[in-house]
Amino acid sequence: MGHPYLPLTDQERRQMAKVIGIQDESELFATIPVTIRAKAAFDLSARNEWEVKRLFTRWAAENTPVSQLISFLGAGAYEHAIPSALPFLVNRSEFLTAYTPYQPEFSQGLLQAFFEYQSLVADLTGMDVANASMYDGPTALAEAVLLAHNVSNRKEFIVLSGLNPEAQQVLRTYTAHLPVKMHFMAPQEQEPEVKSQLATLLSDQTAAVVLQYPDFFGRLRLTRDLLSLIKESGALSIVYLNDPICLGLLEPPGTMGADLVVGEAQSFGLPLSFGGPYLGFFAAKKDFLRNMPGRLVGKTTDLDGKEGFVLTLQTREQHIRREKATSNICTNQALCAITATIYLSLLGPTGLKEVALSTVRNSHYLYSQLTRIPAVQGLSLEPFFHEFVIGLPTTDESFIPKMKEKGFLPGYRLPSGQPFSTNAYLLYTSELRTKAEMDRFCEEIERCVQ
Amino acid sequence: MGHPYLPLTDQERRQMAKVIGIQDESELFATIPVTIRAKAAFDLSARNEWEVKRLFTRWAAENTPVSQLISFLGAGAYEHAIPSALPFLVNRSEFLTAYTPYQPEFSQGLLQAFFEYQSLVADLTGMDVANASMYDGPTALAEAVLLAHNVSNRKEFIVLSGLNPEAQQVLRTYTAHLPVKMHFMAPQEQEPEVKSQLATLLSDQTAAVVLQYPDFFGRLRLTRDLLSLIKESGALSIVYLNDPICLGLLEPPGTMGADLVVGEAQSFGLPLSFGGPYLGFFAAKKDFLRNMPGRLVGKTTDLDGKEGFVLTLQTREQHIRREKATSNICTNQALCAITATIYLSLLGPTGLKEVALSTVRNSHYLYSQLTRIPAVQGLSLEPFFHEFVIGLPTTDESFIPKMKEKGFLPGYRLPSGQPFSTNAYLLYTSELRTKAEMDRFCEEIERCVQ
Amino acid sequence: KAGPVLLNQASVPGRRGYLPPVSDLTTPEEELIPSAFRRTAPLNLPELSEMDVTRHFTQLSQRSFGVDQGFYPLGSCTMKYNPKLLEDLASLPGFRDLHPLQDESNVQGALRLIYEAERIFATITGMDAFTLQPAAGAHGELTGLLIMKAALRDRGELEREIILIPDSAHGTNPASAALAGFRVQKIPSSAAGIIEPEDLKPYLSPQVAGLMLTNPNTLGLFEEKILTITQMIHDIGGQVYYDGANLNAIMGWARPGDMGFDLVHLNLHKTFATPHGGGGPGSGPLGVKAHLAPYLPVPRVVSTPAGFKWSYDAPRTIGKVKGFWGHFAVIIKALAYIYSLGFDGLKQASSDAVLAANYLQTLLKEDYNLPYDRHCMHEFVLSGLKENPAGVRTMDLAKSLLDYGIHPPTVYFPLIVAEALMIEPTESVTLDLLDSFVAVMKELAEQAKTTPEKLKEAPYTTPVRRLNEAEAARHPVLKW
Amino acid sequence: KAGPVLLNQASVPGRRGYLPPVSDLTTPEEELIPSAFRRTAPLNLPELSEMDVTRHFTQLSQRSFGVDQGFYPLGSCTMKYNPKLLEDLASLPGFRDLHPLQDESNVQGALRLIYEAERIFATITGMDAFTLQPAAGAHGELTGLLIMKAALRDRGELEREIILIPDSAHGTNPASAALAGFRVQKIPSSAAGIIEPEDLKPYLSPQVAGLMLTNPNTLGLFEEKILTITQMIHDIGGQVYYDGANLNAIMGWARPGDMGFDLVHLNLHKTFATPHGGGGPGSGPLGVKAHLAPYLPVPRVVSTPAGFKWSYDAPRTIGKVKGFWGHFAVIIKALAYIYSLGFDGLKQASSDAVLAANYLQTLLKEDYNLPYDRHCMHEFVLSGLKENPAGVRTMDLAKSLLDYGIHPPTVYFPLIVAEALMIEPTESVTLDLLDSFVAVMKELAEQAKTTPEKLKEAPYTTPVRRLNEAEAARHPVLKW
Repeated sequence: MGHPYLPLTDQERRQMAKVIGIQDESELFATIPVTIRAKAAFDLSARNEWEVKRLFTRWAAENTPVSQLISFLGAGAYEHAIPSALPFLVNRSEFLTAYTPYQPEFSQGLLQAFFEYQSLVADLTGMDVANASMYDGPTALAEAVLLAHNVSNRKEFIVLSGLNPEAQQVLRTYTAHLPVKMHFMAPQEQEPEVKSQLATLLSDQTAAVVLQYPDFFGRLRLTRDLLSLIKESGALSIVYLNDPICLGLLEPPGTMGADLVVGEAQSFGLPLSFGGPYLGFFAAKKDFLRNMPGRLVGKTTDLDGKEGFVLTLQTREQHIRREKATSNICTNQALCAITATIYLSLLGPTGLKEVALSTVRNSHYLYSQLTRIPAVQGLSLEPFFHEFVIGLPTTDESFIPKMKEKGFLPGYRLPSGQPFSTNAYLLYTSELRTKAEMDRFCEEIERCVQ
Repeated sequence: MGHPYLPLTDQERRQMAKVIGIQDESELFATIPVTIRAKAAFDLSARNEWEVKRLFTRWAAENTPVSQLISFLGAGAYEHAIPSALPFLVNRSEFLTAYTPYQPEFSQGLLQAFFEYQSLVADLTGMDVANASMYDGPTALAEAVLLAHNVSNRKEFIVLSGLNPEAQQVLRTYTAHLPVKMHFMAPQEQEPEVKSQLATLLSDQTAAVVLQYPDFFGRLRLTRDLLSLIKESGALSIVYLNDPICLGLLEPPGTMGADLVVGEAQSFGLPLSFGGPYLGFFAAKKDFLRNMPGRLVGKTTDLDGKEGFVLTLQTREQHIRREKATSNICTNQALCAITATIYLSLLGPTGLKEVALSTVRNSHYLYSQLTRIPAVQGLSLEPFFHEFVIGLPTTDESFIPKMKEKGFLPGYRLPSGQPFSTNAYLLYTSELRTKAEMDRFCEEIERCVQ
Repeated sequence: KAGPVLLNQASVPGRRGYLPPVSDLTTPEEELIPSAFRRTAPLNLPELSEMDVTRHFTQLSQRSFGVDQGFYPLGSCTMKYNPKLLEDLASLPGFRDLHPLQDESNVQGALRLIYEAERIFATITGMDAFTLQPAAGAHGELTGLLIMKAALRDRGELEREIILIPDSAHGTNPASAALAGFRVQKIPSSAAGIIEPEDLKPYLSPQVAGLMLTNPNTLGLFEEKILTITQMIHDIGGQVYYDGANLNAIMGWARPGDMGFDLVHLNLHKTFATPHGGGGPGSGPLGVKAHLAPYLPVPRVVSTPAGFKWSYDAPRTIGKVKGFWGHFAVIIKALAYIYSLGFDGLKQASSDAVLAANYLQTLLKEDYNLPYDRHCMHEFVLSGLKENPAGVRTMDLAKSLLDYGIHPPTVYFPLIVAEALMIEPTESVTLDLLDSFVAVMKELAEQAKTTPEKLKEAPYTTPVRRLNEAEAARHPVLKW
Repeated sequence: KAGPVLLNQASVPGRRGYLPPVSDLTTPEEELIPSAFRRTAPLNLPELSEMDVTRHFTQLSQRSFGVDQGFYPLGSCTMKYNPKLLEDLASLPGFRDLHPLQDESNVQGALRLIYEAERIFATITGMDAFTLQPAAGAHGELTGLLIMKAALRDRGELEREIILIPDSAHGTNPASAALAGFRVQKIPSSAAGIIEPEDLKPYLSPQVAGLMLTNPNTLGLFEEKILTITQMIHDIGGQVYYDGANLNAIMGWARPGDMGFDLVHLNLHKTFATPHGGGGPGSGPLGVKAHLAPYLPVPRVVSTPAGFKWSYDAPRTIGKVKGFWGHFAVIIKALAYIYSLGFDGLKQASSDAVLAANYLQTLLKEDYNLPYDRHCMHEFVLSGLKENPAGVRTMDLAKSLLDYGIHPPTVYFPLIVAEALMIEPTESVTLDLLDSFVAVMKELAEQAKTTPEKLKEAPYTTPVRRLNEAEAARHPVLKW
């Protein structure tokens, strides 16, 4: 068969078989038991490129992307403007179609990009060192907890309320089989002083404390005091970020004293893509360097003394250490890390701050406008960043579909009791939202809740 | 100002001014008379990337592209499937952002691609030589006529009926000031034998005869006989192609004896783009090599005897010969020529034939189905390729908008008397059209004309 | 020529690369964020123009090498050609701009695609149910092992804490097993390079939770006794896990499900042509037989009369292994690849991959040691040079290939072969390409005899020459 | 390393690169096309897989050099950075998939864009009306000259057959004039490098149809006496044509319309950042003052209460100069560029371009002859080395620059400067880039004294070395 993805022709196949000394390719499969072979067939016709395009375009058309709506949906995945230069560069086939840079002489470009990514993440988070990427935020957090577990003799973990529920679930899955006690603090609508609450929980058995910053509900609760308190107890502090765009304005957790800073960097130029691929990042104090999961790129010199980059500290990794590796992670999110590097290079300090400030300005405006509507309950009391919670009197299941008809994605409906009563919604405002859009949204909400 | 497209910073500007020995950049504009300078200001605010995107996306949304319709519109611009690999490759920045390859050592890739393009065009058309591109089909034809004018002592040109009206108009414009007589044969709905008609027109004053193949109405009328007749008269034959896809099935004009073969190669992988940029091609017998307009790439060797490519025969060109150049063409359609080269490389002989055959199969089916409708008049009597003409009883100006509402672009409405009576439509059927689409179209037409 | 300087060195204060859209509100920062939370130190990000960024990353790309640049016979990694169609489909706005938490009514096409991908993966592998959540092959392994662990807990058999793993296995297998809380017991390969039931027997015990196997294995050999092996494990109450890294050898020819495997992961970025991206993102969907399906991560897509829905109704689920639903954009690509080839095409792809490997093996074993001399599947492992008076090492051969514009094979793996060169040409080859590779390999064999010193100092033409990896590890410099 | 073999040499019978969509009908070819018209010889097209094609053209790209690859100070060509936004906009399906003959009701956005582009070009240049039809600068010139010719015919002044063109002009000026049926009279530049009214006077006659001028001219000098010059031409009944190739020097600072020009063409691919594509497509819109507007090509976009329409109502039009409406996709890009910068940005772009040129001129004139030693505009012309004992030629300098990864300036143009090196840095520069260019140029000046032979054999590091152009022209090999 002549297929564009199968370069060999029948003539070439025959020539090759002759050199191998076989009559027919199927001889090469002779070691597969006949009974197995018989079952392998299934029904699927080849489609030409146009047919596949038509089919997938039809499926794509069955969705309504946020780009066709005015969206206030965040909750762990964030709409942002993506510069045109970004896909143009990251899709260069030398990046796109390369493997892990196991041959550094052929991969200096990739390696330098990863080195730059590590540097940017470390600088942004205020940490000493960052790895070359993790699968996503939740798995990065789970690996951070595993690291804390490995370096500590202690068995208890405290997870502050307000951790992204996706991250909570992954953390539970990753630790279910371990001899540890995970204490997930119960979220409450009106939380008492976090610090005093934590103080009562901390003990000399606490291995680490996990805190999200800003938390899942957008609240800013991470303070130097809190981190000092954790440090004093001998526990490690693990700070989780849903959206590192905030670091354009906020004090980096590292500067405040965090031991490990991990999170989700989808915001750095990655499209929403219905949830993936995204980009987990993992930054640490240098004490934990040799316990870190994932790949690390280091600077070195070549035979001629020329500067270059290599994968380094590979003795932590599975292909050398096998069952003694610090993690099983192998393939990571390399291209997503390059994407983030390009995004941050294009944005620069001013751009990143502008994006962060715009989201905060928008969210505070929208919160103030929404909470002016008598029927809307403002549930975000603490200082918040670019997400906030409101309560709506409607219990109508069709609220979100109805708002979609009007062109809006009204936010994420919080599961009841997490920690808010029914019909609490988490709203996010990206830098793309205009005042006019928000005003129209408020009018629509007002109409809707009357 | 810090703008992404203006890399210099104010600090750098100041440093540079200091080196130059000026206080302020405006000193550099001192030679411009003050009275002029005052008038140059106008009102236009900068927009950021997102704002520009939003604006242009809105304008784009005011159009209905053929990709959202079932289109039978051709008439000189043709919808075809464009392989995904094509834009991926042609948009590589080494091609996209390069200039004309004046420094061949830095441009071997471009030059090889142009050499391959020339070879493909020459092979496809059956000619000895092709240049590296022209602006589009109509201007290529005009330049072919100018070539014939330059090499001949004769002053008369005959243009057979059925030439693309765009090409006719450009030809008129390009020759209006020349001391030549252009005889445009009047198109007639039921033409008598073309050959005898032409025979009476040919004289020893005829410099060249222009014929389109297949002609604008889709008809196949070019024969060896016709070309022999022209040759016998001492005139040159210039064959114009609207859509060289047809060469996947048809005998090349060069093989039949044409002297110059020119045309429009938009079909070779270029998007419709509302009319441009497209790709003019220009192929000739080798006798006319040194009279050809446009760039030519030739093979040669370097200092070390290694094979390489260069722009050659530049003494024909304007930058050397100035007012004595064979043409004034300078910038051409280089990237479009690379596009066509990639398209033909991907399609190959089998693919090109499949596309050509599919269009012909579709057109003949649709013609037969449409002409079964009593109210529809079939006006394509001669053998036709992938375009044909039908007459509709409707004189309703809203026919096309109405059909668009139903999701169809019903073809090109021929200006009355060109040569058909009012309400004649030229229809094209691309390889994308399915039997089901055509059947639905027939039903709709039937409903519409009742 | 020197490479581009680091981003921070290229930075010039005041330069802008992108002007983002900004809020039309102007509330002062201080009113929005209490000072305790506000950043004190300036942001240390590079300041560059769009042109600077474009040239920087274009230059970095020019110092990188992918499948589009040339031959990449990297054993165990299946570096096949990545069709460009796949990129176009993944970037359709109707997929690309979809938020994972949008209401189900907004995302029916996406849910349909996931549903269809699960179905087709199950069909290809002969499994009963699939999850697309795992982000990569190793992540699929972890997911599978956590499912095994959960099933053991349910059955009250947590004393089963041993996972049997052949000595030829990928390093991720033992690492994943350890991460899931198992102990690893290594199983020796036979002299024929495969697992012999007799050799396995001594390791069977009530503590065994299961066996992880790659088939064909990393020597490129099909485990012929696979039916006996899986039966033996089942007989002692264990599960058998299929590491799908080598599935490219047998698509359409054999299915892990029919071999008796209970769990299978796929590497979409290997078998199904999604680009590797310099090391990711991958995608490692996991398939299981019906008895383990209740443990799959949530949510699952279910088809209901009212359309596709997310279902969290799975009381025995291990939970989530990743945020949201997996690498959706990668799954789009893999599914498009499968549809493009169809059954016949997939089978032909495997057949071509195996043919190409055997062709190379036949011609290269003249000059290189072939420890397991029989027909291979999609890859084979050489063990250094036959004639090697000067002790040229596999690393020297690998580095020498760079000067010919060829990406070297996998080296020093599997661990059981000395001086291993693991060669996997895939089906993305032409006869010319294979012949030119053979010619280069023969030339290197010749040079090993005549000018071995030259090989030991290679490469010569790359942007940098051999790099001091020891120094990098001893004094890690991991940021600017 | 050798480049890729030619496509036809790589071809293998039976290989496919793309399976096109095909008709679901199966009528035999013979029933559709009479045998007299059917192709007799097989199609001589290459047979390649998608991978083959991808690698071939990727390799060709790797042997090419564009603005994204590095510094490109090619005088007279304005090789500025091409923002990537522009590509995205031109490929929006609502523009890209629009047929030129669609009903006006279907294409209101496209017509609006054309209308707006004409308006903004007119504003920037100070002209009254624009056509977007010309495909490139030279085509704009031809269009303008045909308009001048048509106007002369209307006025019964066809005896005006002379076009005055300075000796420093671009080659397209005389070529276009000849093509439009004019005779060319060359005007000498003064010692100061510009046109002196006194020098122009002798050429003024009733046969003069007009004057073509680039301002700033190709020496990079602003024609200071421009108001006098245009007045002189108008006084004798002539028209003045502005060659817009050098507009990048004066955007926002001066407008050709205010200088007295009657016709202006723009090179969108120079001034407005649309990519050059290896030599095209360009776009050369032509603007005219009101008195010539009736001659512009048809159709024109007009704004009516019922929306935008095509109008052919122009009895004095010269007709069409090109199929359809111009290079629409290029126009989209240019307009987006203009909107992105706004007035202030355009003015700053010109200012930066001029500043960069003067900076280089100041530093390079230490080692190179600068025949016109005064502030330049956006470019300047050097005349070989100051100290040049071994007779190093400009071509040697150009070829030597290649080894430093820098695209050479334009050489041997304008013709009035011996050993000309025409340098145009554009605004797309950083100070670092300029300084490194100066350093290289100084190094070459030094080498010209110490190791001139080295320069004469350059380049050394490019895929091929100096090519035998004479041989190529003597025995043309133009196809495989």
